Amino acid sequence: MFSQTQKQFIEEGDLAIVWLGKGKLTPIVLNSTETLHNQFGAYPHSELIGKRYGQQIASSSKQGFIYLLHPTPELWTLALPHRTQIVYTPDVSAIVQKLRIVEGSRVIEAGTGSGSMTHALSRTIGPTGKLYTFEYHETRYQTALKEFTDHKMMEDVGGNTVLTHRDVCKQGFVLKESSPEDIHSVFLDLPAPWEAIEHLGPCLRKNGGTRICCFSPCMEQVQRTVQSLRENKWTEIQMIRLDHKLWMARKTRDMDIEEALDRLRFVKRKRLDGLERRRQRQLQENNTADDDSSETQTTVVEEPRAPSPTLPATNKRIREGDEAYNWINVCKLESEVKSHTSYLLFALHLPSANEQNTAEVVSAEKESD
Amino acid sequence: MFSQTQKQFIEEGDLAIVWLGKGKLTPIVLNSTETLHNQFGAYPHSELIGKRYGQQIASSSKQGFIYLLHPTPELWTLALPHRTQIVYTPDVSAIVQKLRIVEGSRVIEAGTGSGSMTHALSRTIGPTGKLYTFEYHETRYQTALKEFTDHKMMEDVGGNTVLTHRDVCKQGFVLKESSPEDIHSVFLDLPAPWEAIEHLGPCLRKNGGTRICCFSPCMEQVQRTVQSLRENKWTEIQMIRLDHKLWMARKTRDMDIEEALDRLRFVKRKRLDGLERRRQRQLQENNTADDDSSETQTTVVEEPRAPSPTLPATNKRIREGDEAYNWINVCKLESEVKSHTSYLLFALHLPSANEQNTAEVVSAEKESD
Amino acid sequence: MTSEGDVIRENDPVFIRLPSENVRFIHAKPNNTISLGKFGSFLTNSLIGQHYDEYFEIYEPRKIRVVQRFTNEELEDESKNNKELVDSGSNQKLQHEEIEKLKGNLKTGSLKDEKLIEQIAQSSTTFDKKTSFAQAKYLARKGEKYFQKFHALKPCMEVIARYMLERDPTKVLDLTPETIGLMLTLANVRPGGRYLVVDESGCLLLGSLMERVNRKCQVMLIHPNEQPNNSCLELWGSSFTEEALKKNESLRTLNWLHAVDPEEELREFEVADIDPEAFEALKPRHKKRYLHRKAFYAKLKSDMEDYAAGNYDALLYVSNYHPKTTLKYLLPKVGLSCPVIIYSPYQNTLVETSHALVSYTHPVSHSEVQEGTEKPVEVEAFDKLLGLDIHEARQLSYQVLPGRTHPLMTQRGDMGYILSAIKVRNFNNILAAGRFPKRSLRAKNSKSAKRTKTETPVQTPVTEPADTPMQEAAEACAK
Amino acid sequence: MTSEGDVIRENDPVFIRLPSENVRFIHAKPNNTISLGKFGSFLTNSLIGQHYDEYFEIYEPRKIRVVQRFTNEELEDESKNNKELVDSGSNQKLQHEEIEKLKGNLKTGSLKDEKLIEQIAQSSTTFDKKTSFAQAKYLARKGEKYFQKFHALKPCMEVIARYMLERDPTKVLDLTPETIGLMLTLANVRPGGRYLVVDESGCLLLGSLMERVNRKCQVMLIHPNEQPNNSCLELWGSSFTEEALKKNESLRTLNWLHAVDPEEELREFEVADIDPEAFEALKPRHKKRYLHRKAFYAKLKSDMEDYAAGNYDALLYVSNYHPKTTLKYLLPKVGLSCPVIIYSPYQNTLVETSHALVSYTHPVSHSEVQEGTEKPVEVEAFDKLLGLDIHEARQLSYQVLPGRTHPLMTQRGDMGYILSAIKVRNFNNILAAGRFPKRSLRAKNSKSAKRTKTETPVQTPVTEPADTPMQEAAEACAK
Repeated sequence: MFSQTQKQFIEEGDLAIVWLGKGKLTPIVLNSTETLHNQFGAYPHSELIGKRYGQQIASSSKQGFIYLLHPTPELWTLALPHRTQIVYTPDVSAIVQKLRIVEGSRVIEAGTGSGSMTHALSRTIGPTGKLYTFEYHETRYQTALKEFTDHKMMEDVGGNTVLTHRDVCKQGFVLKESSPEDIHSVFLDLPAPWEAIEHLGPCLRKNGGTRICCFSPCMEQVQRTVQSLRENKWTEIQMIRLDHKLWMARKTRDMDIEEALDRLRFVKRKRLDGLERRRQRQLQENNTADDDSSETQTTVVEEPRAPSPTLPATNKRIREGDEAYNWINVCKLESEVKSHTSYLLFALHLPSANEQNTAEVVSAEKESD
Repeated sequence: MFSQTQKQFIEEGDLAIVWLGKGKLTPIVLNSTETLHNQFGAYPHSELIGKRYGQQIASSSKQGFIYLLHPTPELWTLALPHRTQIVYTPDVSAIVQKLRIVEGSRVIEAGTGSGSMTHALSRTIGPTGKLYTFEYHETRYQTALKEFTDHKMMEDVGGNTVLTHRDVCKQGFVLKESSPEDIHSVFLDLPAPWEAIEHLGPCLRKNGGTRICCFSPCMEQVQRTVQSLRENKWTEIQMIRLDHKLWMARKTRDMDIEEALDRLRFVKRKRLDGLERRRQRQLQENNTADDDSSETQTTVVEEPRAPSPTLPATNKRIREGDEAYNWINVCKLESEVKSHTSYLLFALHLPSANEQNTAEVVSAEKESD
Repeated sequence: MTSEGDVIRENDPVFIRLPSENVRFIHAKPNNTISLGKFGSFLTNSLIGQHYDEYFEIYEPRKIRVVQRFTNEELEDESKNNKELVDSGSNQKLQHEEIEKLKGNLKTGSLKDEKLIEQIAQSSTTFDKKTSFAQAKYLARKGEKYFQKFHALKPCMEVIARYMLERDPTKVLDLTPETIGLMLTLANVRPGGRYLVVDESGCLLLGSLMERVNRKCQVMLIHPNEQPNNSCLELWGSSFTEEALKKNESLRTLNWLHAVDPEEELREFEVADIDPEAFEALKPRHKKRYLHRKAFYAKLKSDMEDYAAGNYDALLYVSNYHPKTTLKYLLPKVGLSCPVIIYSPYQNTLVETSHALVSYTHPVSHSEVQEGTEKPVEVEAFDKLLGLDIHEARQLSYQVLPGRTHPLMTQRGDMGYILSAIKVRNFNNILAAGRFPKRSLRAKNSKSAKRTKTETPVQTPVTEPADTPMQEAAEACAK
Repeated sequence: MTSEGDVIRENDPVFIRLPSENVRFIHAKPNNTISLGKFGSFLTNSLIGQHYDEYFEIYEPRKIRVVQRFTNEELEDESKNNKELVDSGSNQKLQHEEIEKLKGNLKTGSLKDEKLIEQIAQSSTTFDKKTSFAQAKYLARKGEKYFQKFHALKPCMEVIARYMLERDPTKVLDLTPETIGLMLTLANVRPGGRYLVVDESGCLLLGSLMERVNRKCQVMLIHPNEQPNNSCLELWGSSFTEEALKKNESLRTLNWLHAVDPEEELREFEVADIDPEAFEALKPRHKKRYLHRKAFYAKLKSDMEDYAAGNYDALLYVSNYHPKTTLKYLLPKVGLSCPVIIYSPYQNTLVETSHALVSYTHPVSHSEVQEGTEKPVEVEAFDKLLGLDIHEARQLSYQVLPGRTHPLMTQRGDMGYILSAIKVRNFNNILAAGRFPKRSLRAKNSKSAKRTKTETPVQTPVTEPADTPMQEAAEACAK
């Protein structure tokens, strides 16, 4: 199963994530007849095999290096081939948390998309859990099927995942087993989740609650989904949006205004000296013309032209952390912040929702209509 | 005019903002026959008059003190009597910025509400600007009228503000003067701004753009307003939401794990000493019983019971900044963050919008319908 | 847990969410009466056998039944939004005593909830001035005060973390559910994993991890006092206590002294062997003590061996002690290619830690088959951290009432930060082969950054993007 | 400015926003051709006399006319959201050369925009697979590349700040429009005010302030070099240059040396008086130099006197120099009850500054009529800061297309912080009368915080809430 064992050494046939640089990740399946190339050099797979996961590996030319990392759903998310917009780690984390997906959970996902969420779900529920994932797009389904099989996630290769090619909005959910009603959590990443919600009935748990998350970029999708959830007797409707920021530790110069004062004094002295020199020259000129000056005043010592080393020019480019200066540890945001992915709409379906003999519905909306 | 002059000394009849504590502000109009009371004491106005704005003033009992501050729209917003939900300073700032309200601007506001925005607008446009503010609620209108007159904001007491009792959604806007079309900016803080937008036509500028801001707490209001703005040929439609956080500088202990190690060693030594003492006692008992012990082993020195001063108990409450410890300067959010006030919807109306002989409308929405 | 169904059994833990949004923690002990103050009281027996997460109402004194919905969680505070309302203290004409009397009637079952609210509504002078929506909200808000209904929540990370944050945020170092969730995700927590955990949040993080893997994992917890502070664990129920987790072999604990100075520690607890005859000759209580001390020593030794073996799948760190002072002990125990996840309530702490970790190097012995040779040889190597990021994660909640969608007006200000990194191993000979020395030289000569770009690309050997000046600084340190 | 109407006049500054969202700065110099690269070119004469902020299209070579709407500002990047699309480089069947040819036709006027787009759309293999909405967006996005349309923005704080941020965020210290806006608001900036300004953002803040008050104010700008860096001012047009603002008497400038050491500075520029006869005897160029130096001295003296008088209505501070090192010079110049507004790109800088300012005290001479006496007497007083807050202000932008409302997917990460406070004056005798000494004593005895609450309330003399431990620390420092 994907990321199930922590191998120490890289072997033929392994899937690994290649770290080429910060944010530059690519997946690799080790095949000793192949060679990985990047701008810093070539890496024959045969030289990668036998190395440790996480160790620095030089290119043949020794001009560059890479790391091969254990595949985790989080690294996979950064490295995977995008087939659709993907679910990023902060969203994955919030969804798993609020759907209460744990070891052994039985989960529905639709659609599969690029499989970023599928990997995280499969990892979390472990060997005793079960993940039913649905993809209606033929090409994407085929690609996912190959990928999940390679990653040993599919049930038939010892995994916990069942991938089905099906349009759940039109055809509903079919779970290949005897107890279809026993689903703990549902994750819908569909353009029209409301079309799928009404089909969920047969999958919902009778001995506990079933939780749902609908992942929609637009507010209007959320509004329509909320309506559908209410109609289908879902409760605890909650909508959140993630505010995830990535900060980088940096250094900034600790500048004292005394530096500026020293520089101003220095510049002023130079200017005054210049004025003095000019005055002296004028006096000399006058002397030459009028012959009435004293020689003693012309012995001005020339100021050296180069700026003093203790008074750097203000525009000089200073290397961050240069030990000649004082620095303050600070923090900066990445220059482009992912400010929105999707709204996350959650709800809970309780066993009592379909019973007739419970007390009447008490809700504020009912009264406000 | 409100906040127009920076008086140094407090005079009879002045409006001032009393600072009672952080976030505890209250307005006061100085009247030498009155006395201000709070939990820390009494402050006869007669003792306040003649003092400087911003100086610390002790209560009669010397048990407490206050500051009287110059009224500014920002302090007023913190001190004002709420008649409705108010517009807070971060929103005020964004609205003034994006409506491009500057000295001399001519501005419409509806409704007046608690007047928080009115004060900021009146301050910014200055004596040469003009602010038309509309309030349909009779009681609120009367209260605002008195307040704005007291604050010398109304036109008839030398100010720049015209307050009208009128329901602009039903009756439209009427500006008491000859050039009604010359409005730079419009601020609508109404439950149904779309009802007012269609009445704005006669007020819009012909020699430049008119900007609008609609201030609505709910997304559905925004959606409906956007539709109305499009229908009424507004362009540059932009929606923002403010994320304003207030941080407090704090200190937290800089704790080194060596402290924990020292404490653990100390506790262990005590326990081992205790074991040793017990063993000795047992030996003594045995001695008493069996009479075969040596006396020398019983001279165990008792460990003092009080913990060493260099090893504080982990639960001891330490005062923030206590010089006996190392501290790190950090930052904390206020415990309750105002995470939402309203959505701010902006748009621009251009002189060309009402002309027939400009080129055809090119818009993506038109094509997508 | 999950496969057993979500039925409340005898002595199970239950979080009771009251109409006021306050949450109380109880155990479903049989034949007990639970008093919810003004919201009434009920017998635990009527709760046992019900499903978790259902809504209940007290319909007769001490009796409860399931009701279908109770949507107070979606209601906003009307006073903040109802522009029509002119606030005044005198709006409520109904006297306090009358309300108390009505509530009394409610408790004895002689009055239905809705009737009470109707009476209260009629006595409010401003009620008729409100829009129908505001009226509905008014009713619902009053309901919060008078309805005898509650929600029986199942213990889980989100419920427990919120509960602790409300009660004592300092005790859990301001840990929010979203932050815990992101830590577990970034740490690649999965069933069967082996984790090194430092958790001074009363084991809120540890409990969350155990919930996530359903206790199918091996955790080594390092704690700063003689015993770990595990006060949150019991909130998950009896199978999550420290004792139960240890029995289940999913938890080991060592204090910092054990971790830092294992040999001396072990020596002090060593017990000399006694031969079987001598043992038999001991008094029963001495026998027992001997066996106890032997077992204690064996367990401590085993725990220390587990820690010494290191190679944990991740480090998760929540502590009052500055990471700068502890990571030198912990990082060598983390496996290569494994995540290091450090939490702090303060960004500043993680900025300092991040700067310290950029230049972290730990020499290790590493043997490798070199090109052209057959036998593995020792090479100079040192472990480092890759990809240092500081995460800030907040979940913003929205109200999604029909026609009234907006973010909640206020949210709690607790907010922490997470530093994440991956442990890797570098080699001096690779550094030497790269352009490192050249760059160093260039940095000293203060050549411009632009010039660098036209030269042949050669990769830089550390964690940050090659063209940030900081990288160069870090390289200088690393050297 | 505003009352003149928003007409573009000869030589006025104009920001041209292109369909690509890029913004260019031009002057409407008569008889000039402005080339917008692939978006075509036009004659300035056809722009002069038009209204600012209108949308224009190049309908014939070098000719422009007003069009009513051009909504590219509301369009999102389709590739991020269109789930139907399987990305592949080969979607565009139309060859690059054909597109260039079509664009050529467009420039010569032989093809209308919409036709071109239709042709491009027909040649895309994925186009028909898209929803009608996606199609509309596709057209609009292609339009960004091929439409010869632009938007003629009027210079204003928001446009200029965005323009600078795109070009060189470091130069303007990451100042965003929302941060500048909040600084101006918190500083109570209003027409007629007198402000002390430190602005090392190329005068982006100063220009914004001048725009806000339409130059009706008096600003004293303190700068760290011989001359202020004023590179942003010209972006507002000719009436906002340093020279124009000085002429208008809304701006004075002093460098830091002038501010810190005025007497010595003034002495060095002093010019000895020459009596009228001697003056008449001078050569013309010496006469001119004498008069120039006299005027320079008089202006410097007047500026220094303005600064010495202090009592500014607010301090606005944007600087590379740490506020901890400069505020000791600046704060005495701020009027009582006036705002102090300090910006930094880094929260850490303001946290340090805030901690330093909590214990800031500046002894002043203060005379007051004491109870029971008639004559004013000198009392011991010191100026302090009240209500230190650190603000973080961000505007989150939304897409509001019908049916497609959501926050923008990405936003720029520039973000700074603002420290705000109010200057006040405290007295030692009031401190003595309060419970200050008692509290100090208690703190030393380490009594619990709870106990404090039961005692008679006595107010604490500093800026933070009375019951935070920090306050006590601050008091200890202040003492």
